[in-house]
Amino acid sequence: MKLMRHSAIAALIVGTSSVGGMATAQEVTIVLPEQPANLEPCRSIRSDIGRIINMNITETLTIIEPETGGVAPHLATEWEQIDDTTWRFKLREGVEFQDGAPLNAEAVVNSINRLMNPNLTCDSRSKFGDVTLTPEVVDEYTFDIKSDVAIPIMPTLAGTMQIVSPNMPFDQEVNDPVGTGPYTLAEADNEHVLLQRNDNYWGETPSVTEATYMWRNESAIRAAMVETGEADLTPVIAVQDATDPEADLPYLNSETTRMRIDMSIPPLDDERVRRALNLAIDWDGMGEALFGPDVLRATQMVVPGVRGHNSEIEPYTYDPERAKALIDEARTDGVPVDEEITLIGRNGFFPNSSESLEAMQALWSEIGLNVTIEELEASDWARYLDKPFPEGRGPTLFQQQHDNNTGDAGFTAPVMYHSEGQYSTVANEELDKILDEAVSATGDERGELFQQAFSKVYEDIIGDVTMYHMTGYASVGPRLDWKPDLKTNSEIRLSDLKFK
Amino acid sequence: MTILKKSVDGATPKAERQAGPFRLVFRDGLAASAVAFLVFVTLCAVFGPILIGDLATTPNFRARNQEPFDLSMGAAYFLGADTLGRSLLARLVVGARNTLGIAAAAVIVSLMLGGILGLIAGYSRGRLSGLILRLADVIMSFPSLLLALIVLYSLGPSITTLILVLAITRIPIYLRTMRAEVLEVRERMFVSAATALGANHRRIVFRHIAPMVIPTMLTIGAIDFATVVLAESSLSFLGLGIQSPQFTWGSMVATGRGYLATAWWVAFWPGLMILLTTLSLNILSTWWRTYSDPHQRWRLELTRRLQRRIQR
Amino acid sequence: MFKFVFRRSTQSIGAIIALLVLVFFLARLTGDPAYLYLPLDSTDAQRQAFNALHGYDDPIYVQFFRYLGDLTQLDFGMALSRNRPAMEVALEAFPETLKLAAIAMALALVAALVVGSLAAARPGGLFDRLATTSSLAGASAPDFWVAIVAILIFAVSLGVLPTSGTGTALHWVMPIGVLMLRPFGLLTQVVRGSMVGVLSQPYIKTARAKGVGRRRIIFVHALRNALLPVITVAGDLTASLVNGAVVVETIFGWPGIGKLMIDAIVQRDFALIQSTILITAIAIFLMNILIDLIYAAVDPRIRHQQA
Amino acid sequence: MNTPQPLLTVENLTVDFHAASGAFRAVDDVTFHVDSGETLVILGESGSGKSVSASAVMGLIDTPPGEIVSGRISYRGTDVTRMSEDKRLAFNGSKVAIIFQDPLSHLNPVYTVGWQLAETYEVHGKARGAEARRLSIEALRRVGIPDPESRIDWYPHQFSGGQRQRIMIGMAIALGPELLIADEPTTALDVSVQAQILDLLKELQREEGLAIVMITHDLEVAANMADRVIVMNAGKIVEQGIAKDVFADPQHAYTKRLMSALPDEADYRDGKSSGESEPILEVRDLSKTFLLSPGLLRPPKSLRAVDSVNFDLKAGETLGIVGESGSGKSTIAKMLLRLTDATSGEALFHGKDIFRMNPKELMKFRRRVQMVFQDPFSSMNPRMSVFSIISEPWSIHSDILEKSRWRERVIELLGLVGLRAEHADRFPHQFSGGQRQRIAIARALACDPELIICDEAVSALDVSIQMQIIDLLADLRDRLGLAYIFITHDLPIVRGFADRILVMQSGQTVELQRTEEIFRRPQRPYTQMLINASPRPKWEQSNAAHA
Repeated sequence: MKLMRHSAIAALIVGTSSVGGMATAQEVTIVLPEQPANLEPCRSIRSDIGRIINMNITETLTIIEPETGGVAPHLATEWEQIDDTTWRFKLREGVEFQDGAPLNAEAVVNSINRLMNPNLTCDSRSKFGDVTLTPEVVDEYTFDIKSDVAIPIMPTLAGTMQIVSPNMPFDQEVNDPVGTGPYTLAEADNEHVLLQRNDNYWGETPSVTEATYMWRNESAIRAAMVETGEADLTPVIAVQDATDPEADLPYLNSETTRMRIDMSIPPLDDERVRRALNLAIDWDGMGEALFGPDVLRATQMVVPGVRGHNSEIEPYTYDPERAKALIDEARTDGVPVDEEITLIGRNGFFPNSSESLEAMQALWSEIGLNVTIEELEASDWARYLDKPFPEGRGPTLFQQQHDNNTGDAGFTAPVMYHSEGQYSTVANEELDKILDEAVSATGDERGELFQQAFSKVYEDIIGDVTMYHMTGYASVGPRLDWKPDLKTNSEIRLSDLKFK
Repeated sequence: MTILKKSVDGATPKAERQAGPFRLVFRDGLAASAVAFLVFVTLCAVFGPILIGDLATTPNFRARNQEPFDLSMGAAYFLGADTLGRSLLARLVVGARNTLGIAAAAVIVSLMLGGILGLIAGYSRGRLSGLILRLADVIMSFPSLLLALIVLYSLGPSITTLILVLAITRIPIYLRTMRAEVLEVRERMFVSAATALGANHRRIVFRHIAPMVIPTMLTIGAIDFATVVLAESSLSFLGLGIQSPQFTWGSMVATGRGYLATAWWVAFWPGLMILLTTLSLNILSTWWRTYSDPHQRWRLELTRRLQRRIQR
Repeated sequence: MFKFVFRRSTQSIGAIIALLVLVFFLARLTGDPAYLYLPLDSTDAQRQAFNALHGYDDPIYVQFFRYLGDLTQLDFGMALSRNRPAMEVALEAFPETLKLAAIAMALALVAALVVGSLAAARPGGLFDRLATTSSLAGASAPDFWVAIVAILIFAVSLGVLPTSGTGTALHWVMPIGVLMLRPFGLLTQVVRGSMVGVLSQPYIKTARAKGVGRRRIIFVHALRNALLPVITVAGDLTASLVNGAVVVETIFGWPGIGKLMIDAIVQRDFALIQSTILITAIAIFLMNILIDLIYAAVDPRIRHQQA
Repeated sequence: MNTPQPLLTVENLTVDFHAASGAFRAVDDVTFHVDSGETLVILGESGSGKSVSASAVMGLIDTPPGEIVSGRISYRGTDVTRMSEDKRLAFNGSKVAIIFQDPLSHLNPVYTVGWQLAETYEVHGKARGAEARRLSIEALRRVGIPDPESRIDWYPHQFSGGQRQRIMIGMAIALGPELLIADEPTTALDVSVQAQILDLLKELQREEGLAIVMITHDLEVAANMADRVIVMNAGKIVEQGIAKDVFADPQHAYTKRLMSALPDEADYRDGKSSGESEPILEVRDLSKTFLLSPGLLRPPKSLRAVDSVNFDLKAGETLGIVGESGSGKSTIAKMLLRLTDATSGEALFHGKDIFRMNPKELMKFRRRVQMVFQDPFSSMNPRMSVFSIISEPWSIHSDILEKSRWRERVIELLGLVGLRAEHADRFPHQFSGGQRQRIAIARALACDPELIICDEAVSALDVSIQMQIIDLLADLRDRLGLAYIFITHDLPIVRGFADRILVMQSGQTVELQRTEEIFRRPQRPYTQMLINASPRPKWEQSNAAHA
């Protein structure tokens, strides 16, 4: 908290130096879409926090490579599964925290315990579900993580845990994170956050010496700031602002959208109706119009490259005639296809989210369905997200966006399609069996089982209308050489920024 | 008796034939265009949706972000199209109904509620009056956004809830004006006269006071209409306004703002409609203020040339 | 005078308390904060733990009395989303908004007084029509629309102003310009209307009979008399600026209390909502008292009679 | 009158007012002149064009659209209608000055009188700063404002009506003009104050050699001030000449009619003095105390507006209550009508105390007692038709008259007060002041009252109309057996009308006597003053101003 009351002089200098992006050669200005609510490392899976501190101030034991689903060493150099519920990690030696404390097994154990501390509201804990972790020191640089249920993907999960200095308050959330990363927090207020290079960093010295973060809600303003040179980089701009192919770079942002079909309520319990829903949309037209030419059609809720992604699934094509025929067929069989179906949306969910609802409503109406839109405020929308779903809700199609940047379908498929999954409207015994097996499997077998599950969901069960793997656009100023990737949503590594 | 025969004394009734407002308004070019525009917009709001049908909501990806003034897609696309390729012309016409309807309903509701509370506050004075005034203070400092969120959450998204939000936030304006007016009118002699005749409170309030203050309230309502349209659009900007698939000009501007750099027309036309509508209402209320002031009305009644001659 | 301020203050404190109670209960009607604080894939157990940790699982009246108890110790609670005391966050943001609103309002007022007075000098004349139409047009466009267009023109196309943010004097130009538009348009109309009325008052005739020149009549004799309704409207507009510079703050990245409040509302950061509202409410009530005092300063009849 | 060239000449002045329906000729071919040091009175009723012709001299007639169509106004030979703006500013105030009726509204409410006085010196470049202030204090002293050193920093609303008019005069003569135009300068003032102001004007005229153009509708004021008189009617001069001649021997029919409106000397109402019958109204120790709301800077005060007033009234009798402003006379009316509560005392109407009536009794009482207020403009709801106004008592007291007969009865009542049937569907603003007062009387008659309380019922009307209304009231009294309480500040007006007169001052009873007694043998000095305060003609004054 001392941090927030920095000397007026320092603020003044930064205030003026950030004007017009007149940063010297080694300094960069990054403009984000929102102000970070706080800078607590245990909440850094939130993108507003993570984009600033992840891998810059704090680092993780392992690094997930979402393009391949692999896991690479970072603060931990090696790891092994000792038994079903125990993983043993070995730490890199000679690493120090920014406050001088050494990185050792004790520090990591403390860090994990802090993450699991029930007195803290740690967002990052959600990745572990209700599992209890018990870390134990083995020796100076070795520690075990024990859990009450088997976690075959512990190394992946370790990629989400930010390791913090043992000197950070254990029972209190803070805004001055201290980690092992290449940058330290210098200033933070309502207008900006300033990171400075950590000259004692254990790894390679990055070229950026200082990074100033600012935030503007309007995409057009962020784009304008990069265009005028007031900022060097913004990770997110709207598709319509991405007008310069040199500077405005598309990337899969690891988000995937879908309309979840409430399979238990007629007429959505009829497979023909669900198939018709998928066939009635002009996927290419809508995708390009609303999400840009680089958007990728999704057939499953994980992006290509993630372990378990099935690239052999053929997407449904736009065929309104057939869709109409299916609906008519269902109607003759007594399916109540004229029942009012509600599209539950969330306002301001993602760019053009309500336009996509409107487009789909219009297209579904054309095949003879009676569809209405209800756009809800976030917490109202969330009532439909989890089980138990609201009583007396009628047939609904629920707008959902899912982010899996962990490289493993295990964070996606069970929760969405298992009959006991938190978000699942699907109840299929066969599928449950495949998913149960997949969750406890490892290696290639794990991937194959998930692929099987996805194709079953998409082709046979049709539990949802999967839409697109969303594309983000980052705008990069002329000074920088940098490309966004799948992880840009959750972290922007300053050490990746190179000057031209 | 001689006096009774002498009867009607000297002075003739003042200005026997006063030019009515309708004839006068057409002498003033600006006011006349304002009237014409408002009539046109109202007609759009009433008949537009019937004439236009689905054109305003059906996506047409071929016409995505179609530029204006290009007739290759047909006259409906004369003003261009939005991201989903929907005709902006059609959307403006259909949007008029929600825009005007919501604003009108909000103004009427707040006028009624604020008016009645103000009437009570002004007529009763004393403790109740103070209480009502403090209530107005509370409403004034209650952020409309929080109110919007609360109503949106607890009552769900609908036009009714939006009207409610807009109406509640405008209540203090009417309440205070009404109170001030009533305080003044209730001191007038004819109110005392009615009391002395034995009129009860109800009669005095509804027969004597209300008709005197209603014109002022209506003038404020007209100006406030503009404020409400803008407030509605600001709510849309913050995502708390009208929810899709319903739309207003305000929400069209709000969603189109992202395209100002690349497809300006998406946000420009609805913005222009809002501007012209509110401008017309403001011009008319200024005109009406002049008309209803006996000291100023001559400015409307005389030709411009004559006025210039007199004023040198 | 002190008595008057004292009386108004006690009344206002009552109203502020009513406001806080209202906000406290209504804010908690807007759904389970756990859904907004925790990631969507959190488990029910995690949500319950969260609610238990922050006391959101207690009955609402228990929460309320706890809040009241804390208030008596001047503890306004922690802003959960910010990990900081709520009042500290709110007090940090408020001056930013106040500066912006005060400057915008002052400029709008001065400009409106000049333009409105000149327009009233010859109602219906060319200047009047131009001034009325253009000032109203400025007040009739959605402010976010004006703001973005201004940025595209002045910052991107012409490159004469920075897009957004704070720092140099140039950074103030666009936010203030956009914020001014509506007050300027409305106030110009009020000044004009009030001036037209005052200029037909008998004492203006006296001044002319004394041989006072036209300009002096307008700006010295008439203007001060025309001020009362202007002050009323200006007060209401300032209140709405303090409360509602949200749009400008959002677009220009201005770290003010309007933006803070909407963030707090969207995130259901109850302590922060309450603190921001408390501060703006106090500011508005103080301003209302100030306006009454200005009334008395401008018009001696009010000073001598009553408040 | 030793100057060969007149100070001011007005030749063939014609002024039009423009309206949508066309031009209205306010001043029609008026020619007159003013010599140095003389007093010219322009006499006429409202709408006669008398003020407009004087305002034209100062270039002040642009409020609303007045236009000098033709004619010439020259001041010492220069045509002032064609002056440039700069010359006009230098001329106004320094050569010619003007004072108006209602000084409160003609003084700027937000500046001190000292500021306003000093400004006169400053805009003409005569003095500034401390010097201007010193001159302003002198000017105030000159017009008889006590303690001018401290009062110079007062605001207009802090002075009394008479003092305000003194301040206006002080401001007007500040730069030593040669001509003072006085537009109804004493109309809104009490009689005693009126006399003081007129004396002040005469004194200043004597000392400064000022020429005065006095515009008035009041014959007594005119006679008191005039060397010469111009009588105007409907924009035209109908008669002019030496004051004494015009008053003594009017030539024109209109002038004759005006002169006849002066109240006659004799002719007291012989008071049927229904001495034996029971009084219908007995007022005992009636008092009213107002708590003045505390000012921003002052402790609260109380004011005893009515202090233990006693009187009674018999059926068919007329009681005049006479007093100057602030005497509490209107407060009595309000209390008797239960429009405000009495602080103490009782008023028995047929033996029942008005202040302790229950709602039912009160309703009954309100049928028996009606009122006619001073200002006919504001005492009727402008949005109600005459029919609704007159029939309102019947819709309040539903048992008086069945609805089907309303129209018939309204027409009957209109006939009774001298209006026509077709007037029923018009609105108040379409009538003149006198007509409106007739409507108010018709409304009062609608439920056959026993007593009508008239609060300054004729004060706002032109003199000739005043007499018509009083005659109407007297006629109705005789025909319908009404009792009146007639409240007025104008003692002469009730001379031939009231049976008894109650004279009041500062809330207290000065004298209560039969009318004839009051006029013949006033017991108290205050009553005497009221009677004598009426201005005397100039030619009867012992030391008439130099002529």
